[in-house]
Amino acid sequence: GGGLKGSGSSSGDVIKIGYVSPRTGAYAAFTESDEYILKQARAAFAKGIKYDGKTYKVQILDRDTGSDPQQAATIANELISQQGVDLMLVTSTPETVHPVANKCESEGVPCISTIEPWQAYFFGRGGTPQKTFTYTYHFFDGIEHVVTGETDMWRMFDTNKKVGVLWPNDADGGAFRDKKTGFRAQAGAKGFTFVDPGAYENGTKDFSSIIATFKKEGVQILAGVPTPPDFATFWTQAAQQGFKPKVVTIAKAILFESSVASLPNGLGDGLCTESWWLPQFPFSSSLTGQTSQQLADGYEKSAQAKGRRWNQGLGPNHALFEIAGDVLRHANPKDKKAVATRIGKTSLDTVIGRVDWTGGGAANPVKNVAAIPVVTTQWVKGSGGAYDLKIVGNTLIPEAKIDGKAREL
Amino acid sequence: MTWLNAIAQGMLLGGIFAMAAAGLSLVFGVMRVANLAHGDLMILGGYVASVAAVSLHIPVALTVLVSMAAVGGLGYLIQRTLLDRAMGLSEFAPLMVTFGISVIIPNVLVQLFSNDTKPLGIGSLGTASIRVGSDLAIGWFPLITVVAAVAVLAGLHVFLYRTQSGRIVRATADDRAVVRLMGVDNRKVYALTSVIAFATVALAGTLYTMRQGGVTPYEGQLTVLFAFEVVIIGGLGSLWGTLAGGMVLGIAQSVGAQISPDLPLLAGHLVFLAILVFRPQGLFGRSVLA
Amino acid sequence: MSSPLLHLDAIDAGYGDFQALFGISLDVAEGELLALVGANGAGKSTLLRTVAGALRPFSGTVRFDGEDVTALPDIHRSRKGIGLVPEGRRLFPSLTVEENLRVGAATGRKGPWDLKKVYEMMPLVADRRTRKAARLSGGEQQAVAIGRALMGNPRLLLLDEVSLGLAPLVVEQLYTALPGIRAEGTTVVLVEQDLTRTFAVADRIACVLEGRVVLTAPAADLTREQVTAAYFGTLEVTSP
Amino acid sequence: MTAQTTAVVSPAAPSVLPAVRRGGLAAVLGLTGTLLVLLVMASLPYVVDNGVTTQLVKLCYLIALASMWNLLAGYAGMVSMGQQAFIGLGAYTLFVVNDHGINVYAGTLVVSAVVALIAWPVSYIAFRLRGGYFAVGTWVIAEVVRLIVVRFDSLGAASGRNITTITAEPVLRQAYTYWLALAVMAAALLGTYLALRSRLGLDLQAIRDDETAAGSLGVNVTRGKRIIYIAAAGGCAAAGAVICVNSLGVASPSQIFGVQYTALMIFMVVIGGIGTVEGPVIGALVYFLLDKYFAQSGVWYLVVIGAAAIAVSLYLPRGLWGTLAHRTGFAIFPVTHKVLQTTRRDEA
Amino acid sequence: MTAPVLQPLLEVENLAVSFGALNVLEDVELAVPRGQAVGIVGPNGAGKSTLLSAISGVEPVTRGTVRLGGRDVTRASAAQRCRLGVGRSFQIPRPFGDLTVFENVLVGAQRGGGLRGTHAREQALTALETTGMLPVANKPAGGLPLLGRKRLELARALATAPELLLLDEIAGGLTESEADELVGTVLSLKEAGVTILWIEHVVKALVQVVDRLVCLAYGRIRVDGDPHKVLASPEVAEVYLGGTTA
Ligand SMILES: Nc1ncnc2c1ncn2[C@@H]1O[C@H](COP(=O)(O)OP(=O)(O)OP(=O)(O)O)[C@@H](O)[C@H]1O
Ligand SMILES: Nc1ncnc2c1ncn2[C@@H]1O[C@H](COP(=O)(O)OP(=O)(O)OP(=O)(O)O)[C@@H](O)[C@H]1O
Ligand SMILES: [Mg+2]
Ligand SMILES: [Mg+2]
Repeated sequence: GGGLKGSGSSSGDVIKIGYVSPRTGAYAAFTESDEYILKQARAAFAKGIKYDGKTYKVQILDRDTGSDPQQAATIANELISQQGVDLMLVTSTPETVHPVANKCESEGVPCISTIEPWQAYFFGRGGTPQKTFTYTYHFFDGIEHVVTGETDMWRMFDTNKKVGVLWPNDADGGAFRDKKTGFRAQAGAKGFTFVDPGAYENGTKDFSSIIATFKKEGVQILAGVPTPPDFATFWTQAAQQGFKPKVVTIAKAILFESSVASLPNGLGDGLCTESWWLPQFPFSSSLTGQTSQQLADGYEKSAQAKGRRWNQGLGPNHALFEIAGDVLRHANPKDKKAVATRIGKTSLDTVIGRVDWTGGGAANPVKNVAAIPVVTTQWVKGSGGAYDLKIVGNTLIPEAKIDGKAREL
Repeated sequence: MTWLNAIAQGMLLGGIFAMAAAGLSLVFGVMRVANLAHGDLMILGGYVASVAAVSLHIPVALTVLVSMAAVGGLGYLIQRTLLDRAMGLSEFAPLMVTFGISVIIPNVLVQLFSNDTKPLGIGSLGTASIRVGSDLAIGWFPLITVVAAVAVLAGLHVFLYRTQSGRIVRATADDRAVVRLMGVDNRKVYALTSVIAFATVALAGTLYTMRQGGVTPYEGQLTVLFAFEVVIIGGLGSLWGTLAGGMVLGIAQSVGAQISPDLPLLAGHLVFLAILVFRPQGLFGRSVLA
Repeated sequence: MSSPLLHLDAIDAGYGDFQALFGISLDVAEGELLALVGANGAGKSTLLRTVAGALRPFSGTVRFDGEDVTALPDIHRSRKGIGLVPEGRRLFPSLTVEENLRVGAATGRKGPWDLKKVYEMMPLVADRRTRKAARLSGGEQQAVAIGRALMGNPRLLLLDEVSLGLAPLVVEQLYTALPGIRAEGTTVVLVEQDLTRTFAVADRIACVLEGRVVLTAPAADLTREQVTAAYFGTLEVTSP
Repeated sequence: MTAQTTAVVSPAAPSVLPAVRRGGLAAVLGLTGTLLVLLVMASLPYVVDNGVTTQLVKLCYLIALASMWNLLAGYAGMVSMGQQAFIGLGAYTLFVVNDHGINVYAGTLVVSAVVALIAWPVSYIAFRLRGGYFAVGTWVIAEVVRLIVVRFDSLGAASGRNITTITAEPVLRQAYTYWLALAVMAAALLGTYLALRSRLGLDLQAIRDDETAAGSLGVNVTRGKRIIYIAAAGGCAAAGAVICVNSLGVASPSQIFGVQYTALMIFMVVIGGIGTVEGPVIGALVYFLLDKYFAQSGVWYLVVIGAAAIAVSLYLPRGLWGTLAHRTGFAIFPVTHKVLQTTRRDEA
Repeated sequence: MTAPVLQPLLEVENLAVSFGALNVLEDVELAVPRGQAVGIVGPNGAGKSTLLSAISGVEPVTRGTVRLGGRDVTRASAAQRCRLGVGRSFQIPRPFGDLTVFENVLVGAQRGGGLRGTHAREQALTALETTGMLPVANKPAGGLPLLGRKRLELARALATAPELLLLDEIAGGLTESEADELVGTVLSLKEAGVTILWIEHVVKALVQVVDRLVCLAYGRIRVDGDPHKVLASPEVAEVYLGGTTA
């Protein structure tokens, strides 16, 4: 197209960073601490970023998707075409990350994302080991970590090694079920047998047939990635119908304390999950220098927390800005290609540990992904009725100290 | 035995659906307002109960009443200030008003209580059950819900079809101008009906919340389609139909699940469509009026 | 002389910008039967609606039993005893015949009329008591509408196009029953196009022409020719 | 029957009949103006930078969606709660078409036709139902369609899918996407207008007001409804395809098949004015601007949207455009007939 | 056009219509020759309107056949029958409330009348002229008072240029002179060759037009023949007129 007009670009000495997250709507729990994180990041970049002797002002443009993928796409359009952002950061759930990352890839805007299992991110967007992405990079845990964390947990107990799984028909369930890259393919090798009743729909209100199957098969271990309301329904019905596994390791549904605390009759006590970030982690921020504990405390004490406790989103979302700062200091911020290339060359110690896109191997399974390990944790009901998350398994992050003893349900 | 269990669980589920649909049956079936905020009002009922229990330390059993009173009162206000006017304008105005309410409620709840689950614990009742043999377990709480649904629907039926006030409610729904010529204040009638309907919705929401142990702001959308399906399967305006509709949907889903875990929703929807293809006015529907 | 049961003074009324009634003044004495006649669109129904309170006049006063009820909404007027059989029946379609009648009793007024008496007077209605109003034939609906108004035990009964759609036999029954209704003390204002009938039952006749009362006189003092002339405005306005 | 019984003319009837106008000059001006606006919009990619046009893509598909729902509910009386079925199918059919080597822009046309074809048998189920039954029935149909679509692994099951084969360089691609959206909008708008000015338009409004009476006047009720249902399905599918192209895929099937699309359509149509051609455009514009300027205000924005929905429907029940049109009798797309009363008309 | 045609325009044979257990019409036999005007009387709820609905295709029949010009239309839809030349009015008017009076009538001219463009408009305007509705042509039909709606029913039916015109109680509520005017209109239609089937309780108006009168009671045709003879028959007096002649 001869006379077509391209993007309006931002002025030469201001770096614009886009930050897209679902701050309202169904996924807002992941981004509860955004206000705090943004405040810290703006403070940290207040003096600008220096590259090649030139100091650039930094402007962070934060946008809320309302948990709506179309809105995410629209916002990405706006940030790229109208604001001319130099770097995009995006977080939490495929519904937010994919539209934005896809836009960035096709427009040639560097993009870093997190909080979505990396397999869903990479394979879900059509990536293959041959066909990788040029502009879009991701850091987060993957199924292999969940497998290691959970199987470690299971092995701590004496069971028949029969695992019943709740993998719904959604993006996460699909990634876990995948024959080649999924959970079963990886964990099967470790001597566990799986009872997969099938891909139920989110919003199922009656799990009795699944429960009956688990009971019939003598399942002693329960695992899966259900949504919080589905797990509440399942777990209540399981109790009513007398299904009592010895170990339960559930991803996603019991990420947040409130979903655990609200399970009926104290049923949340002793449930296990994997955690990608905890205040107990022995890492600290390259941006603010805070330790994990300080970050969590700082948040809880801040006005932005409005009295809420820390949550797991705090770590990775904070780390996005750490990486952004690091990347922009090491590549011409106004050269998108260079910035993207630089992301691929980044290996940085952050508040969630080392994020590494360089080495290959377990930490860098495919070009665009930095895999982040997890610890195995267990929800323990404290005396006051509050639930605490205790680290009970640390195979993948040995630096994180075990502070609880895994116990059977 | 597994099939028997599937049907028993289906009936328990059906009771929950019928309970969730009871208030809608009155608002949608009788007052003919397609209440898009139904699910969100249920959730609101759950929040009120939760706040009553957690912050005001009201015994959990009594929170049901608190929630019914509060949401019923809200129903009165909404009816008098918004719906009365809307119902006189066009068929779309009430739809839009309830749509507006359905957007406002969850977002105000988020603002007040964040996205965290708001708990409402009922202790061991939540997990207690009656065991019949090894394969059949009837949860106490679902059973209570079924009984509540039957009681509420029976009560509504008696009210609507056996009392003068009920007749007046239905007459008002037919022609709000003409009842006035009979000395009936249509706005008072609607206000009364709304109080009853909203209180019923609150009851359903509280029971739903108790069953789940807690509630989150955006959950309302999850149940609302089921509630509409139940009312429609049963036939608009028929309370017994609503009960039957709940059972049909519940059993269809649990039998579907028995066949394959990925089937319940599809099975429920297909049974719904099949019934309507053969009986477009629903099971107990008084056929569609001009 | 006691004040009239219904007293209209200089009523202007209409719909939105459209004025249908111009300065209507009219009295109806207790126990009287007044017939309103007039061409299509003359404003008869509008007048009845204004009396019943379903339409608020632009100006003028409505007095009922000596009391100014102009500002009183229809709900309260019906409780005070103004009953209207609206044009076009307006039954409650989803209710059965009997339920329609019972709702008619919602005025809470005591009096001679109850289900039994309505059924007695109108066998047509009695035979269809369990049927949905939506399913009734046109004439059946009209009969039920009359019965429903009676159930409210009105002091003043306003009958708009009362015999519309009724078979002659039923009209006959109705007119036979009218004296009985009046004997119970009910005052009646009636819109009826059949002049023979009108002359037979009315105490007084009022002709409406283009929103104005152009002629009121005792039925006995009028001829058919005078009335028809009044329809077309070819008659001098005579004040009673 | 034979044509000669057109002799219903009463013998006394005067031979000069009044004229009937349908917009007249206004219609010509309106249409010309619209075409000009469309032309200007079409040339935008040469004039302004693509930041502007990419934003307008959303406006275009919103207008198309709102017009379709208005056609269904406002003109044909079919209050569908299930148009998301066709939006979603539009997006997903685009994958299939794209997999068969047709590029996404030309593919949209194919998608629209294919989905219209799917809507045809579906209409037989939907048309068994009336009123509230129809509304809920169509909603359930949309859910069924979603549940079936997510059973196909090749379509990404429940994880959604990406369009993998858009290769053009960004500027060109964005211009194409914009033109596609513009074309879909123009087709929806002008299609609606032309349909309403045809005999079908009057049929639909008659059907909406009273099916039985319409039938008795010779209107083929089911045919009229079916044409519109199918056309609206095709229109929504095209909009769905645009949505898919714009976000380079579907990130979540439950979102693209979500009932909130219908809620959004109702919102735009009622705000703008149901039963007018212009109303949905205004409604879409209002929503677009609200969204553009206030969406970042957190949950309060949504609370305001809800409150706006309530306030407009209570205090401007005809909607923004409807109120204006009613007060002034003004229309850009006039579809109503006006009999020009001549002075000689009071002899009877 | 009233050349002697042996085939009656309308033939109803062995017709039955029931709603559930309620048999509204049974064994109805009726043949109406071209150009004839037939009146129908009968008590309320006799099934008169139902008969019109069965003929016009609005109500499905339980049993029996309806033939139009020799052609079996029992299975045909109301719209098809309308296009074949059946025009009807509804006893309880069913206007298209949001359309103007003119547009209401235009629907009939375009579809039932099968006309387009100016032809359709002219036919619609003529129908309005005939029924005296032209002055309110631009009013929304929903705002018409009752009798206006009834006239609109007639105007719409006329606009379809019917060969067989089914009228359901169009004279009720008219003053005598208005009724006379209406009778004049219907007579002129009859003269123009339109076959008419007219239900009317205002017998006085009816007998001025019809060649033949049918009395329907309890779902069956009781008396059929010369209007005055029918009205004089004791059975009609008993079930319908009740002693008085209206
Ligand atoms: N709802 C309405 N909106 C606007 N105008 C109306 C309405 N109802 C009646 N009118 C107008 O008011 C005038 C008087 O109507 P009204 O119904 O009172 O006459 P009427 O004497 O009862 O006539 P009819 O014999 O036709 O019943 C008529 O011109 C009519 O068009
Ligand atoms: N859809 C229906 N369902 C049940 N009963 C019906 C239905 N339609 C009509 N009926 C009944 O059938 C009978 C005949 O009705 P119809 O309307 O044909 O009477 P009609 O002879 O036209 O009476 P009218 O002179 O009062 O208009 C009535 O008793 C009516 O209640
Ligand atoms: Mg009148
Ligand atoms: Mg009839």
